[in-house]
Amino acid sequence: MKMSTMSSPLLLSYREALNQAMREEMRRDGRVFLIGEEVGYYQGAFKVSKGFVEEFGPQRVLDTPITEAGFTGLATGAAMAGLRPIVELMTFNFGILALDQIVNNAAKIRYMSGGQLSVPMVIRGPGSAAHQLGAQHSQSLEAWFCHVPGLKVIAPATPHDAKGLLKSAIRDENPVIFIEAQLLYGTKGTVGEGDYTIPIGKADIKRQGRDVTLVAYSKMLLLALEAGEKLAGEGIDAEIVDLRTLKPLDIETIVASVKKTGRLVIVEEGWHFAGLGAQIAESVYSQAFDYLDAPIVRVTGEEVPMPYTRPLEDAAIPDLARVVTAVKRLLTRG
Amino acid sequence: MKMSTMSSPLLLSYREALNQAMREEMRRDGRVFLIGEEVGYYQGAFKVSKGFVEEFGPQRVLDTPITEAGFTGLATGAAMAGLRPIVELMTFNFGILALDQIVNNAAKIRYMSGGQLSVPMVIRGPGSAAHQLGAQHSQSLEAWFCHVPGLKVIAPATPHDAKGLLKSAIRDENPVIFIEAQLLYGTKGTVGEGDYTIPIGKADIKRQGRDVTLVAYSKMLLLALEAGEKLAGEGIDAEIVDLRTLKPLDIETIVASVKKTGRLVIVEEGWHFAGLGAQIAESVYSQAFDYLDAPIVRVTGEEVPMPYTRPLEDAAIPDLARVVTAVKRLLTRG
Amino acid sequence: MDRQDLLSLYRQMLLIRRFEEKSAEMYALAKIAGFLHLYIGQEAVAVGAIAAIGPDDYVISSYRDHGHCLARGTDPCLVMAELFGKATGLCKGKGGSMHLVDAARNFMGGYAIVGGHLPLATGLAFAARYEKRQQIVLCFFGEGALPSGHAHEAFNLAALWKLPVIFICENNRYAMGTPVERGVALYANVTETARPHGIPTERVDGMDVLAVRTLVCDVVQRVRASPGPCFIEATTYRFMGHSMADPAHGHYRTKEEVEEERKRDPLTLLRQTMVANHLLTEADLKPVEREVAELVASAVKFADESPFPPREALYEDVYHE
Amino acid sequence: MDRQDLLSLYRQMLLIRRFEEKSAEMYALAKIAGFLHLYIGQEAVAVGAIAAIGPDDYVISSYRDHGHCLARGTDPCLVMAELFGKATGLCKGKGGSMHLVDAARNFMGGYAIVGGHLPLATGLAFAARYEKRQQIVLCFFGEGALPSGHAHEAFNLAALWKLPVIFICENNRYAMGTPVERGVALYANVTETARPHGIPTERVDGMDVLAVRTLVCDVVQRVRASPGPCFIEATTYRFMGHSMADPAHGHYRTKEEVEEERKRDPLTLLRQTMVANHLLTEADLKPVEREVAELVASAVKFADESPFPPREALYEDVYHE
Ligand SMILES: Cc1ncc(C[n+]2csc(CCOP(=O)(O)OP(=O)(O)O)c2C)c(N)n1
Ligand SMILES: Cc1ncc(C[n+]2csc(CCOP(=O)(O)OP(=O)(O)O)c2C)c(N)n1
Ligand SMILES: [Mg+2]
Ligand SMILES: [Mg+2]
Repeated sequence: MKMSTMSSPLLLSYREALNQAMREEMRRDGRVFLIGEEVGYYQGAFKVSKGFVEEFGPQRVLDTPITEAGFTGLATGAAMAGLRPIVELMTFNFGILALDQIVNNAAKIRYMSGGQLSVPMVIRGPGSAAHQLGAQHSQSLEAWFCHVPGLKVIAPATPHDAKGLLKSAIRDENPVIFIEAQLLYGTKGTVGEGDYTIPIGKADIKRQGRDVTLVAYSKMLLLALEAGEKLAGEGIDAEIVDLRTLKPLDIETIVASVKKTGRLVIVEEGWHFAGLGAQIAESVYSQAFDYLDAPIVRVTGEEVPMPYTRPLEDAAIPDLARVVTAVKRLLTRG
Repeated sequence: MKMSTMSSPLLLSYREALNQAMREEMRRDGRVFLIGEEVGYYQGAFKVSKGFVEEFGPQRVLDTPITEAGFTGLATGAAMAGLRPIVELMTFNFGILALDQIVNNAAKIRYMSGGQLSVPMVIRGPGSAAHQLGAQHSQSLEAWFCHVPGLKVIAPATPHDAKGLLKSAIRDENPVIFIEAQLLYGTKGTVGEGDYTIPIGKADIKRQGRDVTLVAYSKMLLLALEAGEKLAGEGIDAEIVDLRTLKPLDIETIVASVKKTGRLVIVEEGWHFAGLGAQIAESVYSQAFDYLDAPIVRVTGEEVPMPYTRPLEDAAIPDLARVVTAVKRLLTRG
Repeated sequence: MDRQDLLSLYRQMLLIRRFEEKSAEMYALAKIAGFLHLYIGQEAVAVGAIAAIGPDDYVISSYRDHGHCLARGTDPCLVMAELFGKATGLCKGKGGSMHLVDAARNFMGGYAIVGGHLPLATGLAFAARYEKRQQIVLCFFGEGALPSGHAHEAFNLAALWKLPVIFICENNRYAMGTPVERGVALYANVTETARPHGIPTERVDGMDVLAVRTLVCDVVQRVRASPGPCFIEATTYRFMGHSMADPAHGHYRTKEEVEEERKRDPLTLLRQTMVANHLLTEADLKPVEREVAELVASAVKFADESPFPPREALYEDVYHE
Repeated sequence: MDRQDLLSLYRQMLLIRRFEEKSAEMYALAKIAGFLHLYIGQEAVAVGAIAAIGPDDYVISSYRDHGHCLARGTDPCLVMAELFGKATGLCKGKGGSMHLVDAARNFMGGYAIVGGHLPLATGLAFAARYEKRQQIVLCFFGEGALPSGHAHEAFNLAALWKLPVIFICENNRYAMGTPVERGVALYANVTETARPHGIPTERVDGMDVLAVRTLVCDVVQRVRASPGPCFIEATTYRFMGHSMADPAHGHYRTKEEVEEERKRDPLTLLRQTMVANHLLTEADLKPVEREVAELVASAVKFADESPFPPREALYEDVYHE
């Protein structure tokens, strides 16, 4: 895994990786189409679908009115009838408006129909906070989606994983929630060549270590990696597990790491109470209770609607200092 | 706490207790009004508002069209302007349609306005499964609401608690999610006389015990109590904590109990993954790690959309046998 | 008018009627549970409309879906077994009354969130057009869904993208206990609800199966010729309570009103038409009655004798592996 | 026509214009961040409409809310401080550009979920009626919100319950990069969107502040006399990009189009009217320009010199204790 802001033929931005994944899949399978606000002529609110309407035409790249329930439901119906929609939510904040379609229709139709129908669909877009977008536009709602049987949830952190997982998601026969991040779109990394996929449900150890395990995903993985470097400088050897898929959770990989290190810190941007980290912690406790040298520590977003002003926003989101301090405090306790 | 199906002047059903609470508060404060589908002339889909339109008139008891987002938003606006709405959701399944209004408006307006506006509002109705209502009508979504700062979440199990907590909720200056259960409406219990309230945020020990702590809420509390009796017959002395309020969680009471018993079983009807029990467990682990003799056990709903057919539905929801077995297994481990 | 043709419409309506009467009995015997919303009184809408489409077309409905499913030709045995929650049911007992699905017949399901299936209907239509198939979609729902956001978002998308979907609003004048005039602002003409989105609208007597079929045939032709949605209001009435949990009249309407409406029973109306046109005598209907009764009896027998699903079935069908 | 009166309207529009031009500068200097949606070009709508109501009436808006807030009379210093994220800001720096609230002036907020505040508007109107207060509600939103479910659910409730809310649709022809004809099925006459709910509709040239005020005055009178909603389409145009993140023209419209529309700048139009009616010369406007410039400069100074909120403020205002 490499991160860089340099431009080179081997490096792609997260945005470009997503663009490639969708483009390759749309070339490969005529049933795949992209639908959402501004995905066509505007090239996507965050330019993820740059060039798509030009290549695939407006029949396969559909700009919608501002009706998230309507077009997510439309895509669900289209999937039931054999197509393979990719729904772009301009941000996952607006996914709340489509939640009934996602949870009551997309996630349940297969079960309710006794397996007759299925919904091969990807719902993707940025989650989490960017900078100073305010309370209604800065939410990390993955815990909600993770709670729902019938859905899979993915939140990759690197361009390589983003491409490989998006391709897997598009080929999956189930509704997949694919959470990106505004602040990741511009980050760069080496991306595997050509047509590769990454299996859904497999975490990835992004850094090997012996002293403590850090679990993170999406944007917070970059923070964890930074913390890993910093800690290394102070003689602390952290192992960093990038979840990549949140549901189904790769608990085996986490537990194996914790059995090795005896200590776990979970970094997540969302609100603490009933956040995804609670589940990760509970699963680890129940499967590796006797291996833990100390209670698991969660570094999470603060439990407030996101404030607009930068100093408070910064205070509301996990940062390097908090992660590093949490790790050190944990190590001195055990 | 007494449960009985006998009729006596001292006993009220859960339904009657709710009815009394709302009635007394509406008499007490002219700003309180009730709004929802069929709450007026139909007397409520589950007859909770029996007699209301007759006593308070259609200006204060409003039957709405089937537009949950619309009328929940209307109530939120009315609360911002000084009224104190009670929104009845016919069931919390339909709350998904109002979720944007609840989460983005009701829960955030106070914060976003820097404290200028507030939303004194109760959103109430039945959550969880009844019998064979199928996947779209049988969901326990409290974990979602509990995740959101700005909301309080209550889920009482007994008529006495239902009345006292509903009154507190109506008098609270914040948006309160108040989760009832179809299968509780007919259950009876002794209800305190006259105008009493029960504080939000305080759990209640419904059974004292030494060997193991059971935490439950709403419908599952009755199951836990049943299990407590059964276990007592086998010489196991369970302490049963009824959460009553889910957010803010009374972690002190739970932790105090666990410190005494050393063992915890959490019973919840919702889906396991990212359910509320995960948070409860994580909080207990982090605050009472050294007191736990064994990992916490969660007895939860199975991770499937709710099947219609009774044998599968029964299998999907925690029952007495599962709770008792879980406790016994936990006790033999430690 | 063709005798066989009319008899076949009659037979379908009768099948729905008898099937549901039997379901109500089975509900009383606790063989069926949960919510059971009967379609009795509204049979002419499903039968007339579905008679106007081909086997490739899609049908989608609300929770009041037995009529549409049976009119689509689904084996009553499988429907009854589903209501009984049996492993042999249409959806292996997992869906139940509100969620019948018969994918083989393009019956794409019943849905229990009011208004929630209208966006799905636009998606079926979208898929048909995307794949350049000639299919159209019939989407049934009650007038209670008209004010819902889902409905309007679906109407706008269908109109904007000229999707071949026919929205059939079964206006039975009540949404549970709420009369249409207390739920829909422009209740006197609910077709107006679709007008703002530029959708052509039609209105038909939903008690008259022939009128329904004729109108829907016309509309289907139009939609096939020049794709785009249409909105049809079928005025009708439910003779029973909202669901089995609800008394037949309730306090929201009078016994007299129900009795008055029962005079326009769609089965009676069709029978009168046939007799008036000398196509048959009341006696000729005996064999139909008998055949339908047998069919329903065999459905009950099949359902009753079928096994419940095994516990392992609980975890099947959550994901497509 | 009264000179002072017109000058006051002009002054308000100019204040919004200069305030926002300055905001754009401050955004470039990174004093302001996040999304910043400018109202430039649309000033006549807020100013004309809000001039037609009293201090007790309610105003509510979308994320493009600076104009409505300033037209309501909120101190520009507090608004600028909010944009800067300062503790002295209108909402203590917690709301930001999209969430201005001035409860003392019954300015009930800007909201960032498209369509999401329309139900709130019905609630404000409901409360007014419930308390038998004479207040009415002005609810501003863009034409992009028209197809949304929220809007239709709100329209139906307002019409059904005859709530005193005036929905003012600012049709600036684009929702981000989507021209109205690709978002709203009946784009040629978007007032139709409210018609189906039985809401009376009006249309006005949203570049003409006098026309807006006259119409809204009429409508307000009507609504006070006989409560019930009204829907007004104000045709207008935004001269800048959708937000500061968006270039002024974008690919979705041409530079020529923008220039053409700029000829109908609401400030120019009012100035021309005043000059044509010999109420003043261009020179008379100098003092107004100066006064407004000073006001805006002092707002920037105030904002700049104010402190950021302390860390403890993070946990305040989550709950009302
Ligand atoms: C979103 C939502 N809200 C509430 C309900 C509860 N509910 C079920 S049916 C119904 C009435 C629907 O009436 P209508 O659409 O006219 O259909 P009908 O029952 O008359 O066929 C209501 C309120 C629901 N299923 N979904
Ligand atoms: C529900 C929702 N979906 C998408 C967005 C992203 N978004 C913000 S503004 C906007 C366009 C709105 O256009 P319009 O309503 O015409 O208002 P204008 O910006 O022209 O004033 C969009 C799509 C949002 N804020 N809310
Ligand atoms: Mg109806
Ligand atoms: Mg616009």
